[in-house]
Amino acid sequence: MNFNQDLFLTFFEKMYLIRRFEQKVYEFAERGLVFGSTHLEVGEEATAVGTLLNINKEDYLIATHRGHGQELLKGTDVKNMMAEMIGKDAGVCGGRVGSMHVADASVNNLGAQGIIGASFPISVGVGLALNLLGDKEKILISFFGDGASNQGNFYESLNMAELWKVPVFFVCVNNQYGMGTAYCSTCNIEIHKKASLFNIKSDYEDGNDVEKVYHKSKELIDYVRTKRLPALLELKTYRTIGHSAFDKHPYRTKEEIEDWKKKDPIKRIEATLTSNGVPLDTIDDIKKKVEAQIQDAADFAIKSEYPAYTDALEQ
Amino acid sequence: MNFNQDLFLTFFEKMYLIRRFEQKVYEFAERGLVFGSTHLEVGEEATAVGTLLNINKEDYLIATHRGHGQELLKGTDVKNMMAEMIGKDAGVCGGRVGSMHVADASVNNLGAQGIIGASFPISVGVGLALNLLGDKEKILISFFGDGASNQGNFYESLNMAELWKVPVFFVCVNNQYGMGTAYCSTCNIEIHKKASLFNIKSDYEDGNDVEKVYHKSKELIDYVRTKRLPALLELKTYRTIGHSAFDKHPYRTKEEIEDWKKKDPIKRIEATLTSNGVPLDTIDDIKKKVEAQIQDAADFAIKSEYPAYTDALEQ
Amino acid sequence: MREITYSEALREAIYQSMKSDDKVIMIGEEIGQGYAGVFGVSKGLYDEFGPKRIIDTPIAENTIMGAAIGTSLLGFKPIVEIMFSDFISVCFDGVLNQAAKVRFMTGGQYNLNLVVRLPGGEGSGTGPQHSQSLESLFMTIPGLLIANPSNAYDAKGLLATAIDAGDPVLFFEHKKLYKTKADVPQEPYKIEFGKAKTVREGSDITIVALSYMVSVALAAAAELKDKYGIDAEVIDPRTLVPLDIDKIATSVKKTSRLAVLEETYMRGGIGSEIGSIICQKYMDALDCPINKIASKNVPIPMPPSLCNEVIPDEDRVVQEIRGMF
Amino acid sequence: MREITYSEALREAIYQSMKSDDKVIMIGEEIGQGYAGVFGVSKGLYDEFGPKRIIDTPIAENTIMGAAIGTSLLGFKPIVEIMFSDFISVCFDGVLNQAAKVRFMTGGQYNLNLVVRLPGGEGSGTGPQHSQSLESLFMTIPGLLIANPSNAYDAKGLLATAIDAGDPVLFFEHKKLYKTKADVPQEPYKIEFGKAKTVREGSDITIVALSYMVSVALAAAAELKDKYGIDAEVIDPRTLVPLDIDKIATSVKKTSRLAVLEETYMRGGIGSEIGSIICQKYMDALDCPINKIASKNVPIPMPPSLCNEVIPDEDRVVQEIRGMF
Ligand SMILES: Cc1ncc(C[n+]2csc(CCOP(=O)(O)OP(=O)(O)O)c2C)c(N)n1
Ligand SMILES: Cc1ncc(C[n+]2csc(CCOP(=O)(O)OP(=O)(O)O)c2C)c(N)n1
Ligand SMILES: [Mg+2]
Ligand SMILES: [Mg+2]
Repeated sequence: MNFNQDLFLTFFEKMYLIRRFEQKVYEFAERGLVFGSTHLEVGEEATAVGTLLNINKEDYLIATHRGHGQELLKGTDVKNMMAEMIGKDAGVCGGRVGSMHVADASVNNLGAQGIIGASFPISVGVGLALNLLGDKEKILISFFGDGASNQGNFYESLNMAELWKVPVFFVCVNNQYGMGTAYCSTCNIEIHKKASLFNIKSDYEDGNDVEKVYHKSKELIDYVRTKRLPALLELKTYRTIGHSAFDKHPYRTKEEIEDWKKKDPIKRIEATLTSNGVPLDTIDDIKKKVEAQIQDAADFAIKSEYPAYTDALEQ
Repeated sequence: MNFNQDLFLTFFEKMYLIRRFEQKVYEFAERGLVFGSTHLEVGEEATAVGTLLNINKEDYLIATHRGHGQELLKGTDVKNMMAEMIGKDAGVCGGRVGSMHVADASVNNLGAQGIIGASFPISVGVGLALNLLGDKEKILISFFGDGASNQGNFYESLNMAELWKVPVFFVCVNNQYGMGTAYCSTCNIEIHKKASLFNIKSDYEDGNDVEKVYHKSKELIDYVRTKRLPALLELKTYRTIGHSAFDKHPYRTKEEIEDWKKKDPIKRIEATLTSNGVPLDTIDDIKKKVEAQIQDAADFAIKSEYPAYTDALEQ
Repeated sequence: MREITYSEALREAIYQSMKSDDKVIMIGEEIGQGYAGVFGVSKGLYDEFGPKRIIDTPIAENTIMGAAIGTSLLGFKPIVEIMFSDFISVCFDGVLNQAAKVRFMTGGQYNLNLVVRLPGGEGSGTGPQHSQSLESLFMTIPGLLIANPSNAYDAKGLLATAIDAGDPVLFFEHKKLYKTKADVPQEPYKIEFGKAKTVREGSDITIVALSYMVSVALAAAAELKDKYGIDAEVIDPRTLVPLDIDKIATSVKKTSRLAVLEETYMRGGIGSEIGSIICQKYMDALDCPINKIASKNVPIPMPPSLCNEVIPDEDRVVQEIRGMF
Repeated sequence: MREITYSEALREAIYQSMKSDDKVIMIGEEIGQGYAGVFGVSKGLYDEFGPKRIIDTPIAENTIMGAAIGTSLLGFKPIVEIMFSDFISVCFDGVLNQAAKVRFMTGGQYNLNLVVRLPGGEGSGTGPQHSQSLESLFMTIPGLLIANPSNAYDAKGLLATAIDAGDPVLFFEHKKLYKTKADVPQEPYKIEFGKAKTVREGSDITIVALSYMVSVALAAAAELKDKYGIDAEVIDPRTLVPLDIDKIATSVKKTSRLAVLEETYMRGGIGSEIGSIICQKYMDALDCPINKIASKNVPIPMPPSLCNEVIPDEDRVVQEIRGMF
């Protein structure tokens, strides 16, 4: 295959952006600035980047509770994302809800649910709406985790997605764990096979190989977009950190974690870049650019005020 | 196959009992004695009889909202059943709840739910309890309708049934409609195939052929009982009457109904009996015996008092 | 003016809204091709508007609620029918954690037009899982509006308002009301939420009653007047959230006595809410303790012999209110 | 006596019940092998009792509730952990329509021993879907008991009682209490449901407070006494259902004033229930209107700047109560 340098540099930049964003959020969490819990996707960056680079601004997004990367890639401003993380006024949701629930109407991000499984029926509804509108272009990309696929709503919604023929691209970020529970201890069926039962086009891919994710999802997104039918892609990956910021993840072995760190999608893409002759300087420049972006966003977030209470919130 | 006259006479007697019971309930409904709605299983008698003749008294039952036959075959006294139908004190649940919710602890009937789909997780729980008790003999037979299989709980529970290896025999009375909605308009997958996805042993059978139902369910019940694993049997049948007593079922064609009336399981068994040389008198005697039973039960129910309110009900 | 039934009034509101606004759709079980609504509300609408706007679903309440939320996020105005209000429990998460919180959680970026029609109440013995009055359970959830029309006129006007209220509306209908008739104008009209109606003027006691209980209150009021000379004022809040506490207070100031009559369970009921507010803000106006008349804390039974004891009826209301004098 | 935490007290109650009764089991997400309970309550229990009694489930709340109901029907005494009380919405049907109604619907043939442990309340900014206090939503459902321990001692004794209460118990814990300590006897003991506790004696006003709000009430009471000479009596009902209204009434008769303090939403809250009963039955005892101090009708926000305005704190309580004199 031809090496498309621009594309690979974009892969790198976006994944690096997510990584640095997450690390900054972690740093904020350590400083006690993040209220509640935050779920970081360190190690999983290729899933958001590989899929969402194929998605248009007009398309809709439903992200997960571990969705910063998804939300950033959909186009939300890094500054407003960062401010939301620490509950500031300038946050994309006014700082009311924080890390778990980012919605951004300006980029058709419909919001993430903290209730595992709740996003499935809503996704079907969004797809239905696109059908009712007679839309022939827009689709919904709806992310979910391996753990979520055990909720009854998952299956019910797959049936409805097929029955109503909704243009929804379901993406399973299968990081193999739901909190401390290994997927294989909860279900004996691979997730993409669950979709096959309902005659939904489904496939799987190495979720740590951004190039493969990109091409496979491009294919499926084209299918959803043109055929106006649902599809599902399962991406096997791993979070190399804890479930939430302070989870020390004792439920996994050191070896397993180290093993997956070796498959780190960012390291991988960096290696691809250099082996294809991209100068280290180019890579460093990107890093610096991202770094500056993150630092700006962090400064912006810190400077922003906490939201003030108004009676208008009462309902 | 050898003609086992006793068995066939039992088939006949039990199916006839259900039929006459349902007709009496219908009559009571017309007389305004049945409060709320009642769901009769005229035309579906072979499903309850063929399965439950293989079930022991110590086994557990979870019936459906259309469950009179299931409940009678589990062993509940016809008199107390009938009294419950019209909300009398002597009813098996004290006349409090009527047709839809018959429970009878004396025969391990755990009660029927009026919420479609609610019985699935409870069934898994009952199976789990049998496992925890280390029981190697008892099983649960859990009935459900085609319509119920679209609830998310169905799939979720199938996964759990397999994961926890529960001794539950799921029986789908597929009468092809949920109220006015044809199953085929709600889902493109056959119900027994849904169970296969989860690696649950599953099969289907002509639900209007009591002999076939009997043998197929015997096989599956033996499997559940000895292997301590779940199984699912889908029985295709038809209610030749409305969904509830006063439903005129306009959503089905006359032809379709007439067609299925020809496949009436009771007519069929009567034909088998006579063609195997069973004298009409024998059949008539059974009819008379059942008739007397129903009449006794009806008289008993009518004579019984309506329940009186006591503060003890308040919780 | 024409007399039409509560069902017809609801249908007319839906019909007229659908005619004038193509974003209005209906979603539910048996609303289109099958039963056209178990209580007949959507009769004829499928023929008129077709499967794209009268959307039948499988037996899958989570799908219904999800379809409603999803379409609403994209600008539709779905009217959901939950066949019996008791089944809302199946998709309760959609109500509590999604629909009710969309406006707040998105910082106001999104908000939902979404009506959930909930046929409730004891009808004719449908028993504990098909007869509940669950208003009180939802009243405590911020972000939800609650309407409880007691007659055909209000049914039409409140539903028209609910359809584009801008926040989710739980629209409680009552089985015993569907066939009741009232004068209902043909032309579309809206009834503002949060405006109670004085359905009977009186000077001796204020009875606040909701939904079907309004008619029970009126019957009791007539008897109280005829037999005992007690002149009751009957107030129908029409919407539980927002609640027109001012109108209730004004009446109580006049009558000095308050009874709240409802079919919901006594504990944590509407009487507790209204009673406590009146006691908190207008205690001086009261000549005697408020009286909560509600269903006893028992699952709704099937047979009338029990229902009649559990659910307030005219006799109980008369007796309770006489006890306040 | 030993001081142990609320978490430890809960664990001890579970441990001791499991030791003495092999029908007691636990069911939930992350309670055994993974996290041993997100709030650590089941720590060590998996090692002690193994997978047959500490039963981990997938993320599938309906399964959890079904497993609980099913095993209970067969004589087990399941203790369910719903990771955050907010998630009970996912299996709400199991609570409302099955568990709560089993005893009634089967004519008393079956009844359930079933505890649903519900970590609730605002903790440290977990936001609208992980911070609710939902007691008021359940209080209105007949057939459910509700316990709300405010300290480690009550936590142990109430949980022991809940485990074989004979009816489903919703056991509301509070995130901010898990690490609080109290003197707790080692030996097993039970606290009877429906017995309120006077946690501070006083003569000027009765404050009824639940769960975490008991400590807020006590802090406010201290300040009221010190700074303003107002001597508050603080009563902790300990169980919301059954409710010890007599004890509250006795106190109100003494103090002539009542405030109810809770974290649940104001509308339809516990203050409405208690306030309305007191007004209904003991109005003459009141010198001034009752005061409901509760969370505002807003989804629970994430940042403290908003939470502090939504949820009552010591300052608000002091101010509100001063306003009653
Ligand atoms: C209904 C519900 N149950 C449980 C939880 C608690 N919870 C939060 S994240 C999570 C794990 C989800 O696993 P998965 O879907 O694989 O996503 P991941 O966290 O691995 O990205 C759980 C159980 C929840 N938020 N909602
Ligand atoms: C949760 C829920 N949704 C809807 C209903 C209304 N309802 C009662 S019976 C029924 C049809 C059930 O169909 P099926 O499972 O095929 O059983 P059948 O009636 O055909 O025996 C429906 C929709 C209900 N009782 N519960
Ligand atoms: Mg996962
Ligand atoms: Mg059916």
